[in-house]
Parts: sequence; C-alpha cells; structure tokens
Amino acid sequence: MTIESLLFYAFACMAIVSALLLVNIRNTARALFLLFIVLFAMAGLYLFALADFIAITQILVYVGGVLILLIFAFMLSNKELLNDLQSTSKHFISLPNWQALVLAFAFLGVMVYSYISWSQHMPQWIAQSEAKGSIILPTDNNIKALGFKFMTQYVLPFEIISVFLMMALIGAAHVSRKEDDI
Amino acid sequence: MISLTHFLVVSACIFCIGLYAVLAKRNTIMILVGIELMINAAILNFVAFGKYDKINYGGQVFALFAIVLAAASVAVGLALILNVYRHFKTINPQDIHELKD
Amino acid sequence: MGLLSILIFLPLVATLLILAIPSSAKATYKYIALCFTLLQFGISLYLYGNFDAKLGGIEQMDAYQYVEQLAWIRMDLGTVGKLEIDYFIGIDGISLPLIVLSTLVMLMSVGASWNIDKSPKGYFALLMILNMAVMGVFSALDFFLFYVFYEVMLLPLYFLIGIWGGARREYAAIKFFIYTLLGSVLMLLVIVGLYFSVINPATGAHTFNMLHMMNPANYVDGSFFAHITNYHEVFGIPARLIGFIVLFFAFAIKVPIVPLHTWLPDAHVEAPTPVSIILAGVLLKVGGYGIIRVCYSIFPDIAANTNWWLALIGVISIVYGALNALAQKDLKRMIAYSSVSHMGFVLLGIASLTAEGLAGAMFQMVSHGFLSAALFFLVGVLYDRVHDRYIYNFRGLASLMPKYTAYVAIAFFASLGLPGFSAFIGEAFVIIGAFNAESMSTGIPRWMAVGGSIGILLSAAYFLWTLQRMFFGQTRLQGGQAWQEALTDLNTREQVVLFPTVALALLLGIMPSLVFGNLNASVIQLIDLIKPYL
Amino acid sequence: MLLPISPIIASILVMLFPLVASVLQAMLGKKAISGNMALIAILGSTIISLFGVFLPVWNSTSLQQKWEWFTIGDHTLHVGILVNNLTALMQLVVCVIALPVHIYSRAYMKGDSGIHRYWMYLSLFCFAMLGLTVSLNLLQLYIFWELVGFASYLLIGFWFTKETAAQANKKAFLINRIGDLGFLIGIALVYAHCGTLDLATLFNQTGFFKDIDIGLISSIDKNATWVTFAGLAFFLGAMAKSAQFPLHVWLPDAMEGPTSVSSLIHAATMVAAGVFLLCTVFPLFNETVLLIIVIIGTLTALSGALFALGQYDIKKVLAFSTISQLGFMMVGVGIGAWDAAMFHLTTHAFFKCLLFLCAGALIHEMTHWKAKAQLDFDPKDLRHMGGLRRFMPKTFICMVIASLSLAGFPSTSGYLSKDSIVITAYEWASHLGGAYVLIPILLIIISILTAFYIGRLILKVFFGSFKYRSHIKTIKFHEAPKAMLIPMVFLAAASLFPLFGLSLADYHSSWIMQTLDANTIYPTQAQAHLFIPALLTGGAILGWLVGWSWYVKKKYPLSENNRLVHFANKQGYLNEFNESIFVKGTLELSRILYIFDQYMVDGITKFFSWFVRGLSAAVYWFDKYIVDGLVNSFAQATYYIGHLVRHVQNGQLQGYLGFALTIVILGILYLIIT
Repeated sequence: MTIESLLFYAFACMAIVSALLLVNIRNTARALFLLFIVLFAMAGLYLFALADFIAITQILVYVGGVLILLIFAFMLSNKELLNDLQSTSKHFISLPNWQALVLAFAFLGVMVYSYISWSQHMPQWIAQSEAKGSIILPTDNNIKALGFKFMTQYVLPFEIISVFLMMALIGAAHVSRKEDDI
Repeated sequence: MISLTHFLVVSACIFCIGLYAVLAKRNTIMILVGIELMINAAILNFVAFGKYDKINYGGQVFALFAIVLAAASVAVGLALILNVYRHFKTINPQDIHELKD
Repeated sequence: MGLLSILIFLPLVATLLILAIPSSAKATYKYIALCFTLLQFGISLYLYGNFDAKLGGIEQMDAYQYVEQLAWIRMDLGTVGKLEIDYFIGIDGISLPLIVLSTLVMLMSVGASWNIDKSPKGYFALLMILNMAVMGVFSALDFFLFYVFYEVMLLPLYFLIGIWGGARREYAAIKFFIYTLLGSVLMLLVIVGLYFSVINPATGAHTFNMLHMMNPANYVDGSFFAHITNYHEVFGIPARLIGFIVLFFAFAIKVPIVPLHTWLPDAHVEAPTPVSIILAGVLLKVGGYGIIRVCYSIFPDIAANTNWWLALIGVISIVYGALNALAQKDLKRMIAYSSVSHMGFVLLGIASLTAEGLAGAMFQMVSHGFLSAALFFLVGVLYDRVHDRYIYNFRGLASLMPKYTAYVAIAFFASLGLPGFSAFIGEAFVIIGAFNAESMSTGIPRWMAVGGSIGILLSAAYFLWTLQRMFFGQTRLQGGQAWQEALTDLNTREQVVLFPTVALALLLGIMPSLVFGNLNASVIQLIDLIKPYL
Repeated sequence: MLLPISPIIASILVMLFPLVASVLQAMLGKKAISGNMALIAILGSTIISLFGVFLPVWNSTSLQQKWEWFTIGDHTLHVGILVNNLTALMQLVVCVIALPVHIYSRAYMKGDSGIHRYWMYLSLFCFAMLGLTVSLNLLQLYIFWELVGFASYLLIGFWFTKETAAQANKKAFLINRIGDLGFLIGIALVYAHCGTLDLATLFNQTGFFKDIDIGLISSIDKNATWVTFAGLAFFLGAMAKSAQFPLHVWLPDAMEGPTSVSSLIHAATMVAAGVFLLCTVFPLFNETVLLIIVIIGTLTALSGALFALGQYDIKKVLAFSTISQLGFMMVGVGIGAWDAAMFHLTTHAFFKCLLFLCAGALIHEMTHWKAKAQLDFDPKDLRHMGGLRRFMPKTFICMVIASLSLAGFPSTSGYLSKDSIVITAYEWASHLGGAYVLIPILLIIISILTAFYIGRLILKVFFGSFKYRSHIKTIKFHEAPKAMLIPMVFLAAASLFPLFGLSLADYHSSWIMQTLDANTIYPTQAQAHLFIPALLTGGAILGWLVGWSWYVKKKYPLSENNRLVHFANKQGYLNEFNESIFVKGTLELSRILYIFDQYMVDGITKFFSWFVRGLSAAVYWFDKYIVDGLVNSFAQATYYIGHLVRHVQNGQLQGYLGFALTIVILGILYLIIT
C-alpha cells in the first residue's frame, strides 16, 4: 500500500465519519463546524483526482464563503435555534429518522452495486482515452489548461454562469431584506 | 494510483449521507448542509471522471461551475430560510406545509 | 245490529269518544269508561236473564243464542276456492258466564283505575279496546273472527303493562307479548289447516266457521285434518293430534299451565292493579274457554285420547303453583302463583271429561275470575298506600285496617275454598269430577284427584300463613310511623268495588245454580260430543 | 207435638236464629257489645230444639225434607233437613251446651275490646254447628263442617295480636284442612259410586238405626276397595276434627282462644263432630276400617292421657283429656257400639264443658288477682295455684263433680258412658279373641290414668297451699261471679247420673242407649258389668291416694326434669317432629321448587331468549362483518389507497422528496432486476 492510497483512505474516512457525525449531531453549530471538516476532506480528495485548482476553489468558496454565510445565517436566524443549542447537551446523537435512513441505505446499496457491476465494463471513452494517453497527469499544469478552456471552449457557459451568479446574489439580497423597506 | 471506483464509492457515501440529512433533518439549515454534501459528492465524481478527459477538461470545468452554483444556491437558500423564518417563526420544514398565508 | 254486537262494540264507541275529547277534560275519561262498562254490565245481565238454559250449543248452530251471522269477507280465489269469512257471533252456556264475568271484571278494573293520572287518555282508550276484544273472543264463532279478536287483545295489554307498569315493566310486557304471540302464531297455522280441511255443506266452499269444524261430516276426505280418512302424519304423529297439541299449546300459555306459566308472575307483578285484575280475571279464562270451545269441540277424538296428559298437567300445575306460592315473599307474586294453582283445577276439571268436572271447571273459572280480581285489587290497595308489597314488611295490619283485613280475610278464605264461597264449589266439583272419571272410564286415575286435593290444602297453607304473617300479631311495619299514617282503612270507592265481588262469591257459593243452571246443557252437550271417542 | 210447627221447620229455625244474630251483630259492630242478641238466639234455639225437634222426634219418628239446590250433569243435588234420633240428639246437645256457655261468656268476656267480634263469631259457630247436625246432604254437611272449622279458626285467633294465637289458629285450620280433604275425597268416592250424596237415600232416612238394610248403601259390596278407601277418608276427616292421634296436635294449641270458646268448641261440640260424622256414615265402614278406627282411637286415648300427665297449663291438661276421651268415643265407634260412643259424647260434652268453665273461672280470678297484686306469672299454670278450695268453694265443688264424672266414678254420668264403652270393648274383644284383648286392657289402664291426671289437677289446684300466700292477706281472692257460677252449677247437675237414666250403675237402662240401640253382634257378658266398674273405681281411688301423697303431701317421687315427664310435657315431641318434617319439608320443597321455577323453568325461557338474542347477534355480526364487510372492504381499500396517496401530498417537502426518491429507487431496482 502506497502512502498515496493511505492518505486517500485517511481523507475518505475523515470525510465520511465527519459527514456521519454531521448528520447525527443535534447541535447545529457543531454540525456546521463538522461541515467545515468535511469540506476540507473533500478538497483533499479532489487533490487525489488531480484537480488542484478545484480543491483550492472548494476551500475558498465553500470554507471562505458558504460556510461563513451559513454560520452567520444560523446565528442571525433565531433564538429558537439558540435554545436548541442549549437543550441539546442531553442527546449528543439524535435518533435516526428510519424512513430516511432506509432510503439512504437503499441509494447507497444501489449505487455501490451499480459501481461494482459498472467497474467490470468501463465505458469505452475511458478506455480510449487511456489508450490514447489523454489522461490528466500529475505533472500537468491544470490551472493554465483550465484558463484556456474557460476563455475558449467554455466561454459562453462561463459568462452565463457569471450572470446567473449575480442574479442569484442580487435575488438573495432582495429576498432577505427587511420587509419594512418596501 | 487511486482507482475510479474508490472515488465513486466515497462520493456515494457522502451523497447518501447528504440525502439522509435532506430527508431526515428537522432544521432547514441542516437540509441546506445536506444539499451541499450531495453537491460535493457530485463534484467529486466530476473531478474523478475528469481525469480521463484531458482534451476538454470537462470534469474540472463543470466542477467549478457546480461550486459556483452551490454557492449561489446557498445564498438564495439562506435568504429564503430567513424569510420563511420571519413568516412562520420556525424553520422546521414539517411545520411549513402550507402554501397559503 | 244485535244485542251481542252492541255489547262487543260499545267499548269501541267509548274509545272514540275518549279520543275525541281533548286532554284538557281528562277527568271525564274515567266517567265515560265507567258509564260504558256499566252499560255493558247491564246488557250482559240482560243476556243472562233472557238466556234459555235448555239449549246446549257447542256444535249445534240453532242452539246458540243471540246469533248474528253476516258475510264479512267473500273472495273468489279461483282454483283454491272461495274465501268465506263470516261475522258470526253467538253465545251458549259456555260463553255466557264468562261474558257476564268479563263485564263485571271490566267494571272492577275501571273502578280500580280511578287514580290513574299518567296519560289517562291513552290508558282508558286502550282499556276499552281490550274490553272490546275480550267480549269478541268470548262470542266469536267464526275462527277467523276469533283469531282477530284474540290478537287484538294482546296489543292493548302490551302497552298497558309496558307503559303503566312497575319497575321492570318493559321486560314483563315483552315477555308476556312474546309468549302469547308464540301461541297465537302457531294457532294461525292450525286455523289455516282447518280451513282447507272443512267445507261449508251449504255452499261447498271452505269455511272458518267453528261449528262446521266440529262436525266430522264437513271434513273433506283425505284433507289434512280429515276426521276418519286421515293419512297425514307429521314426524310420525297424526295430523289431528298435532293440530290439537298446537291449539292446546296456544291456549295453555294463556291458562297458564306449568311450565308455560313464567310470564304470569312477571306480568302480574309489573302490571298496574287494573291490568292485573283483567289479566287474572279475564285473560286466563280465555285459555280455559279456548280449550273447551276450540280444542275439545273441534278435536273431540284427540281430546278423549289425551285427557290423561292434560289432567296430569293440571295436577302438576295445581301442586307446583301452590308450592311456589308458598315460597313467595311478594304478596302479588304469591297471588299470581296461586292463580297458576287455581287454574290448574280448571284444566283438571276439563280433562276429567265428566259433567261434574267440566261444570266445576267452568265454575272455577268464573269464581277465580272475580276472586283473583278482588285479591289483586286488595294488593293494589296496600301498594297504593305504601308502595310496598313485601309480606315480611307488614305485621299486625288487622289492628290498623280492620275493614281491609276483613275483606282480605274473606277473599283469602273464599280463594282457599271455604265452603259457602264460590271457589269451594268449583274446586270440590273438579275433585268430585276427577274421582268420578274412573267410574265413567274417561281414563283419569284417582290419584290425580287426590293430588289435586293436596292443592287445596296447600292453598290454605299459603293464604293462612300470609294472613297470620301480615295481619295478625302486634302491629310492626317496615316503614314505621310514616306507614302507620299512610295505611288508612278502605275508602268508599274501594269498598264499592270490593263488596260486590265478596257478595258474589258468597252468593255463588250458596246458590251455585246461578251458574250451573245455564251451563249444564252445554256441558252435557260437550260430553255427548266427546263420549263416542272414549 | 209440643209446638205447632213441624220438626223440620223447627230445626231450620234452630239453625237460623244464631245466623241472624251473627249477621245482625256483624252489621251493628261495636254498637252492640252486650251479647244479648246471641244469647236470645241461642235461648230460642235451645227451646225450639228441645220442644220443637227433640221431643217430637226422639224415639218416635224421623223426618226429612229436601229442596233442589242445583243440577250438575244428570245429577241434581239437594239441600235438606234430616231429623232423626241421632241428629236431634246432637242438635239438642249443642244447644244445651251452648246456652250456658253464652251466659258464662257474658261475665267472662266482659270488657274485652273485641267483644262484638266475639259474639258474632260465637253465633256463627252455633249456626254452623247446628246446621252440621241436621244436614241431609253430605256436601251440605261438609260445608257446615268446614264452617265450624272456620268459626273455630276465628275464635282461636280471637286475640289475634298474640303471636301464639295467630300461630295456633293457622295450625288448627291447616290440620283440619287435612281432615277436610279426607272428607272431600270420601264424598267424591261416594258420589262416584252411588251417584248421590243424600244421607237419606244412602242410609235410609232414619239413618241406620233400625233398618240397616234399606238404604242404598246396603246394595254395595262392602269389601270393595273403594269402600275401604272411602271409609278411611271419612275417618281421616273425623280424625282431624276430633283430634285423633297424630292429627291431635292442633287441639292443645287451640287453647289460645278464650276459655269459654275452648269449653264450647274444643271440648264439647265441634271436636265431637268427628264422632258424629262417623256415626252418621257408620254403615259404610267395613271390618278393616273399623279395626283401624279402634286402633287409632286407643292410641289417641293412651297418648292423650299420657301427655295430660305432664302438662302444667291447666287448659292443656283438659285439652289432652278431651283428646283422650275422644279416643274412647272412637273406640266405641270402631267396635260397633256407636250408641255408646254417642252416649259418651253427650255426657262428655257436659262434664268437659264444665271442667273448662271451672278452669276458666279459675283463670279469670287468677288473672284478676294477679293484676291487683301486681305480680307477673302465667295464670294458667298449675304450679302457681294450690289451696284454692278455700277461696272458691263453689267452683271447687263443680270441678270435683266434673272430675269424678271424667274419672268415671259411680253415680256420675261419666261412669255410665265410659263403662259402656269399656265393657262393650271387652265383650267385643272376648268375642273376637286373641290380640284384641289388648284393647280393653289398654282402655282400663287409660281410665285409671285419666282418674290419676284429673286427680292431679284437682289436688294441685285446690289442695296444698297457695304459692303467693303472703299476698293473699292484703288482696282478697274472689269466688267466680254469679253469671259464671250459674251455668257451672247447671252443668254440674247435668254431669250426674239422673239426667241420663234412673239406674245408678246400669248403662243399658239409660234412655240414650235404649233408643240408640246399635244391635251389636257379640254377646253380653254379665261378669264384665261387675268387675270392670269395680276395677275402674278401685283403680281411680288408688290413683287419687297416690296423687294425694304426691301432690298434697309433697312426696313427689320423680324429679321435674325426668325424661318421661319432659316427654309428656312436650307432647311426645310430636309438634317438633311435625315442624321439622312436614312444615319445614313443605317449605323447603316450596323454596326449592321456586328456585327451580326461577332458574329452570323461567331459565329455559330466559335461555331461549338468550339463545335467540345470541343467534340474532351472530347473524347481525355476520351481516355486519361478512356481508356488509365485503362491501365495506372494497370501499375501505379504496379509501386506504386514497389515504396512502394523500399522505404523500401532505405539504411536507421532505415527504415529497422521500416519496420521489422511493419511486426512483424502485425504478432503479426494477431496471437492475430486468
């Protein structure tokens, strides 16, 4: 076993365990901090998929933006949640909602089954690209390649998503304004 | 070299955990967190498959798009949550089942 | 419209009148009822006075008196034949005493109803309908008409017990109703069977005429109830025997015999006093009358063969009823059981198939009619005053209510068969008739007569015990001072009701010919009808 | 003809006077308490009975007249009057006894709050008893027979507030009812076989006195079973009325009534009616029945005498003495010497009535004295009396005469009549021989016992010393009032021999025996006429000497708690036996039957109703859940499906999502499987 795979497993374990803890913990504040760990672990896993820029972005956008936003929203939202914060000390782990659990396991089962059956018959394009040698290698400069691609091949989606992001942010600001302001 | 299946299994786990959070949590913020987990699982898949597409870099590009979209969705989602809370004085999705005022 | 019809339908007029008068004038209802029953009593006395005692009746149509026959329902049923139902009434020596008795008992019961204040309109209207039905039953000679009256009798009684009764009135009313309805429904089957077996010799159509049913010549050959040429069997029992048993069953419930008597104590105990009076005074007699008029006259051949069993039932009823009466603690229930015992004599007398026994049975019916009415009235007097009938709750009433005690003592002694009173004549002649049965070879062994006479002894036991327990000794009452004040002696109205019964008991005890004179011819006629089959 | 009316009309008048008096008394109620009406009525009856009926009829003629009563079937029953030697004698005896009792009652019952009832009942009794004597028809006789029982019931329970009186009259009536049933059965048997109840038709109008073969009864086979049964049935009737063992138990209890009543009804007349009945229907009896009568009579006489020995209640001693004497009369009838029985009945009526009247006087004075002296004791108890001859000398003399008569001392009437029975019994027994000799021997023993117990009574009451002597000085003890003494003296005179015949010793020369000649078939034995009276008298004197030493000299050899004394005092435990066997048994049976009735007979009804209701409930269940259930289950299935789908549409986001994902999973699974 290589160090690479050990690290992979460590990250994977960290992500999964933290995620499990995240969904089972009662205290929302702690859950959000656990989410922070999960996102970090996920970023680590992206690295193993040779997507360094994505990992960086993940940390910047998620940890720096989304998570802060969530925490602020949570802190701002209500005293009911704060009450909840205080009353949760008794039950560190909440009882699972069994229908959801069943459904979740069912999905897991189905997916794992399909991956296993699928791994025997890989799609052709993977084999072809392996054969052509057109796979991303650790030595490749991903950031540069991505920059080119955004500016050339994916320029239209890039612009659309930019506008979309702005619309979403403006919309968010509008929705969350005080009603008195109207 | 980590095989593709490894990534897929891990992403499946995270996805299912996110799914569970979405279905079971009694807190809208946690549902949002669940959605983030699922998006992350998807991003992991994008990235894992993207390794085999050096020509288009589709995997990584769309992973970035997805991250952006997720951020936008969180922003909009939180705005909605705050509004909903202001209206219903709760963020328990089970108590929010009426479309009318 | 003959006198008999007037007698029957006068109460109906009273009913209409009562219904027409608004409730605001409810005080008049009892006077209307009293007037009409008095009128009826007068008519019945007139009938009695103008009755020709030499005519027998039973199966001879021209020996019936005050006969009215009108075509009532005539329907052409095509292949089945013609439906022929007559309005056919008339009386003979068997029905006359009972009609006079009924009018008297009705009068008494109206007298006993004087203080009814729970919806008197309905009460008196129902009472009058009952009155009509009773008169109708005793004078109907068409079986269909008889059945109609017989059924009409049930309904007012059901309501009278069920509405004006005591604590468990619904239970008692339903029990009474179901029991008697069971009997009459079965009777209907036999009536239909008889209808299809008998033809009217004059018109050739099937008929419900009871007198035609009594003549063996009128039976269609091979028909279900055919007399001589009868091959019909049900479960291996001859059809005529079945018919007899079913009819007997229907009337035996009314009598009542042991073990079909259980409706009686309940009905009596729960019924209001006037209804108890009618039940004991008239209703039970319908049973005895039915056995003589229907069972014995239409099925003389079976009657001659089954009288051993009937007498046995009679003896059992006598002794069983008397022993049960001895065990009672409720005065009214005791008298109800004594009725079972006394009506057992009727059955024994009828079954003896001797002139003495039959006449004694008829006499016993008449005597028991007004004596039991008087007894129930006396219980009612006590109950009115303190709302209690429990024998152990009273003691030494004689010092408190001397007149009442005198009437009770006379009624008790009359009922237990003290000579000089009517019950003695009835019971003595039933016993004599039962003894005589062996000489006449009608098949009644003498031990049955002896068994019956034990009933007389037992009746003395329970009546005297009650007398001693309730009336003698030092005055001691359950209710203490309150009762002592409530227990006033008889008032004038009560004495007016009671005195005639006591006087009548004495009169008939001394001059039994008043009853025997009129029914003797009919009794001999009936014996002659049955004799060929012995 | 001493009166210008026929004996028939006269006897009807004799009957009617008391009836009218009774009805009038009933109507007047408390307005007439003197009893004059009853007295006048009985006086009239007595006079008419003596001059209008007895004297014209006695030993000369017999008459009957009947009127149609009612017709039943082919038979017509008559009511009528039969006057012959027997009935005329009986009627006269009743009248002559009733008259002094009426006079006596005026004093004895004075001041009683219910005295108007007393006169009414007494007159009613006289009517019934007088009617009984002259009835022509057996049914008519039965009616009067029960009526006397009814009057006796009323009189025993005269003081009805006393619990013992109320119990006693019930007992008396019920036991008499047993006898009445026997009588009724006898009547029914005679009617069934002879077709008539007319005594004159049955036994000839003179009764059976001279021409036994003329009546209808002569044509029947006397050894037929029904004759035996009918005879026994009649005897059962007589047993209850005349207090024969074991149906005698009512008589001692009947002493709860006023003493005057006891003297008239329960000593002289009514209880003798049984003997009278047996004499009336005597021709009906065959050998078997007669033997049973003799045995029962002897048993009764013996038990009565024995029980009398142990009684302390003065009236009960006399009651048992009556029972014992009635037993003698029964023996007389049983041996065929009904003439002797009637003779003894007559003499017994006088002296026993007198005994009771004397006892009544004693009780009366004791009660008064007790009230004055403010003591509390039972005035009827022998043990509280003693030495009374000094205070009530006239009563003493009367009572001694009556007692001598009862004991059969020569020169009294009792001597004549009792000897006639004992001697005839001896003749009868020696004619038949064998074990029959037991009967006269027993009778002699009983006679001596009789003398002894009546001697005991006299000695205890009149001799010795008064128990409450210390009080006697302050409060005077009176002689009985005149109104009571006169009847007593009259009866005392009637208890001596001259009334019944001039011969002092020969009962055959008595006018009653001369007329009522029973034609006994067995030969007379002269020596019996000598040694039996001698034996009886000697025995009686011996008994009195023993009694003197026992009761006056206080040398009583037995302890009071002796078992034999107890046995006699408790009347042989017969009452207890009856109570526990018959009364309790009947009550228990009735209770069980009622339970049976409630739970079995009515239970069947209830079971049926329960069953029908159960069945209908089952059918309803079937209808509701099976038939209707099919319909409903369709509807319900639809409803549930709808409901299920409705659950999804509950407005909950997570629910929607979960449902959608479930469907997705199912779809994927489907795809995987296919």
